[in-house]
Amino acid sequence: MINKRTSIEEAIAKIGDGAVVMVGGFGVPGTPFTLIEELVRQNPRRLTIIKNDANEAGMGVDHLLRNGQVERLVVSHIGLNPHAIQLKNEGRIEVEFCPQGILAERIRAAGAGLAGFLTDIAMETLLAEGKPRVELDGEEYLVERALEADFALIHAHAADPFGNLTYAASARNFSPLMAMAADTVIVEAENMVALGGIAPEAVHTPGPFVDHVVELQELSEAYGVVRR
Amino acid sequence: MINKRTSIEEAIAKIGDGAVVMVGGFGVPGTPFTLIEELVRQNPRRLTIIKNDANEAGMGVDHLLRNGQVERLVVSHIGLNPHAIQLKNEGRIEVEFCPQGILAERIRAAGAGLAGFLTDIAMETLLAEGKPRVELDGEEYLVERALEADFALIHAHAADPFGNLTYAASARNFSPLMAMAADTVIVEAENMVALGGIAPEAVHTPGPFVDHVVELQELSEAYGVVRR
Amino acid sequence: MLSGADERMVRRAAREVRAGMTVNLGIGYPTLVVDYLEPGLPVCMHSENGISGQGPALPFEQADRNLIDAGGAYVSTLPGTAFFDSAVSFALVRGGRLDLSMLGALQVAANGDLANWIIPGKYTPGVGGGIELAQKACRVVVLCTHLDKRGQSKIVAQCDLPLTAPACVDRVYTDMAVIDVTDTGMVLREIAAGLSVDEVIAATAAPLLIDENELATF
Amino acid sequence: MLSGADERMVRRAAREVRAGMTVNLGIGYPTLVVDYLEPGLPVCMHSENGISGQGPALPFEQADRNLIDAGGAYVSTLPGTAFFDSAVSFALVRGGRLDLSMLGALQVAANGDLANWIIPGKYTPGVGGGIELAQKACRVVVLCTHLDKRGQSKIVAQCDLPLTAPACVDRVYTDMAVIDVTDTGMVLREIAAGLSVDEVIAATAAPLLIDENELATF
Repeated sequence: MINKRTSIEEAIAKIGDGAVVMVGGFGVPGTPFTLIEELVRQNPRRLTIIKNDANEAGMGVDHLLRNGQVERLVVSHIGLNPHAIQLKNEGRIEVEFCPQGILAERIRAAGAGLAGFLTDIAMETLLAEGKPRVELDGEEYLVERALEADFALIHAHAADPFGNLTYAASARNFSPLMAMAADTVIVEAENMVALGGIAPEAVHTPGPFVDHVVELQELSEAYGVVRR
Repeated sequence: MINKRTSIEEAIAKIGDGAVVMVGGFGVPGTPFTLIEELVRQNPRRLTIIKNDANEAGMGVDHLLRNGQVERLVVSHIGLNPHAIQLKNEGRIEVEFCPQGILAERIRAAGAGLAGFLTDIAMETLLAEGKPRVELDGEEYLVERALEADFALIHAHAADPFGNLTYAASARNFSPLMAMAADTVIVEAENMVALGGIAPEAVHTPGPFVDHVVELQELSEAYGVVRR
Repeated sequence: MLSGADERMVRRAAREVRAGMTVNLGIGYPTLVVDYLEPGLPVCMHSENGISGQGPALPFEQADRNLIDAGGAYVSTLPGTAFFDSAVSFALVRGGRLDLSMLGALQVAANGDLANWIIPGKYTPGVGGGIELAQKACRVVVLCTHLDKRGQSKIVAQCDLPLTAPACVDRVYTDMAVIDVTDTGMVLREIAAGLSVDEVIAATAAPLLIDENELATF
Repeated sequence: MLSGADERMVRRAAREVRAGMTVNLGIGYPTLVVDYLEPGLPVCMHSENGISGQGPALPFEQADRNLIDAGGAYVSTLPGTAFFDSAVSFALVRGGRLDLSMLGALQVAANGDLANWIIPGKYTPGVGGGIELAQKACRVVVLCTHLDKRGQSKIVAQCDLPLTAPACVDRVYTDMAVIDVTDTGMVLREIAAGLSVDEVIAATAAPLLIDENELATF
């Protein structure tokens, strides 16, 4: 199995203007802060960011927002980031809200090579507006489209050089789904282990889904426990 | 977390005539031979069995076929069981074939509370006959329906009393999907461990999906390596 | 610190949780329910970011940076905890394995309609997992103050705020009352100690069915 | 034991597999390809029952009862093997992460249509994972004998057997020839040592484009 270790500069350099980028994480756990930092440094513009949330003001994807790199957010909520809410209200970014589980499922559908799925979730809400409906066996359903991306940025607890991954605790969240749904999957790994260092039964994301593995040299403060 | 340990007699007694029963396993690995044996003994009739395959002649679900308990099979293939092919050709059982990954995905869709999904798989084949089609963004797709069951019979490598499960090697296959998709999930476990005996990151099927855990007292020959 | 009335509401709502249930506690009052459960009650707490069997919250000093609940609080594991991804987490909810969902509310209507995620033009944070938790849990109960900050009833004949999910609420716990949503309308089951039925009726903008003989106090 | 011609076919087909690929080998001749790979070539073998990085087959005495490939052979792990469920396994296929699928065939048509799963009334075992492996792998190559048991060409102008997937085959390896499926039709690329072009043409029921100057032998 080939070695997918890549420098962070080289991996992130693949992301150009207008790219659609999935970013793992739910709050702090699972957010790939170091990859995001490099994305800010390399500064591609007009990005679409797909993530559960917009992190908190001054953290993670908020750096992309502050740097004016984001044109569109697809999220389940931005309630912890007043800055993102402000940008939305001022019309400076476009925000598409999805119910959280539907966001997860749309990402997974892309990863599974499906075009979409039928659900009754949110049918009688504002979020159903403009979505196609179909009837199946006498019931009406919304059609939710698969949501794919050019890139996924993923934080792993451990990775081997082939890209087999594990996630820690609640840092798993959207990452295994996004790692299936993007054309190019870039992983930052807290711990690099040798091939065979992850037991076959313990792998959370199998290597064939992963394109680039970047070893984290250190964890910045952003990864730490937040005092509230 | 409550204790879901149940005797095999009591667990299988819930399965009545006409039940729709999912059975884990791909070939021998993952097939719950002991639960099947008890299902033969208790002898409910007119069952629908959903499984990847029909095992081999004289093994696993073939005992249900021989005992005349099966009205309908939903499978991806029955190529290793000439007896099942014969029953089908004689019109004594009804067989619905699904592409293997579509079978997996239909089961998962039921487990995920979706009504169905859109795919182009098998669109131009015999297996598309009679399936609804919808157009989405200018492309035509098949609608594949979620496939749910009254019961799932699952073989686990290890289980704790709450029903957190792990699977061994390629014995995982359809089991985690079926464990999500049935109203009542009955597990046979090779190894019972205490609560906490499975690390939270290592759980393959979380306990909330499971209803009954039966401890296997011994492994019959059926579980062993087959000499070919 | 909870007021006495709020504390009684949360304590009363905690009796919803029974042995063997898988339960999701939403942000706000529902989160507090965990502190009022009978010790040792065998329940399984679900957090939609990917945890079943979630353990108690932890202070800063003991926190694991990778282990939060969906509200962002640092939490712990228990023997029997499992972690999974967000798709599995909501499969559990939509697939019918969540026995009880406790949610906050902006408005609850007489038919069980719930509005709790958006005030157009004012409060637009997105819905998170709220729609699925409201629409698909086997039982949905709401914990909220009976009146909003401007003294308007949150219990209404019809929601004028956009819905989270229609006809989803089974029961409402407020600081003033316990109200069931039934096929024939809202039924007042219990009132807070020290209140009169008339005071509850006056504070409620939905019709209430009342059988004074059955009415309990909490 | 493979005949000399079959062995050459399998050995030639093995050159399809290049460093870094994720590869699925179907039942029959494709399974044998693994024995002809360059030692140490960094490839990842996928088995649709839920394995990536599958290791070599094992004899009865060393077999793990829980570890088979999709063809039922007992196989082994390697450093870097991963196990997953059937939904993830086919997500990998349909999602575009399977670089190469090698399949057997009953018929391959000039436009790349593949028939390999059913002979109505005679052979009806079900399709297994064949449709997805044919329809969705990034590259699909077929390994089959050029003629069926009754001497009929498997390479046909149009399939008369029901299709597995339309226009999916990129290349065909037989005991007689290597044939590419192109937009303008089938192109004869290589012929087996000892055969004449006319013999291959005579054994083929589809039109073949041939540039004799480019034609290689294998």
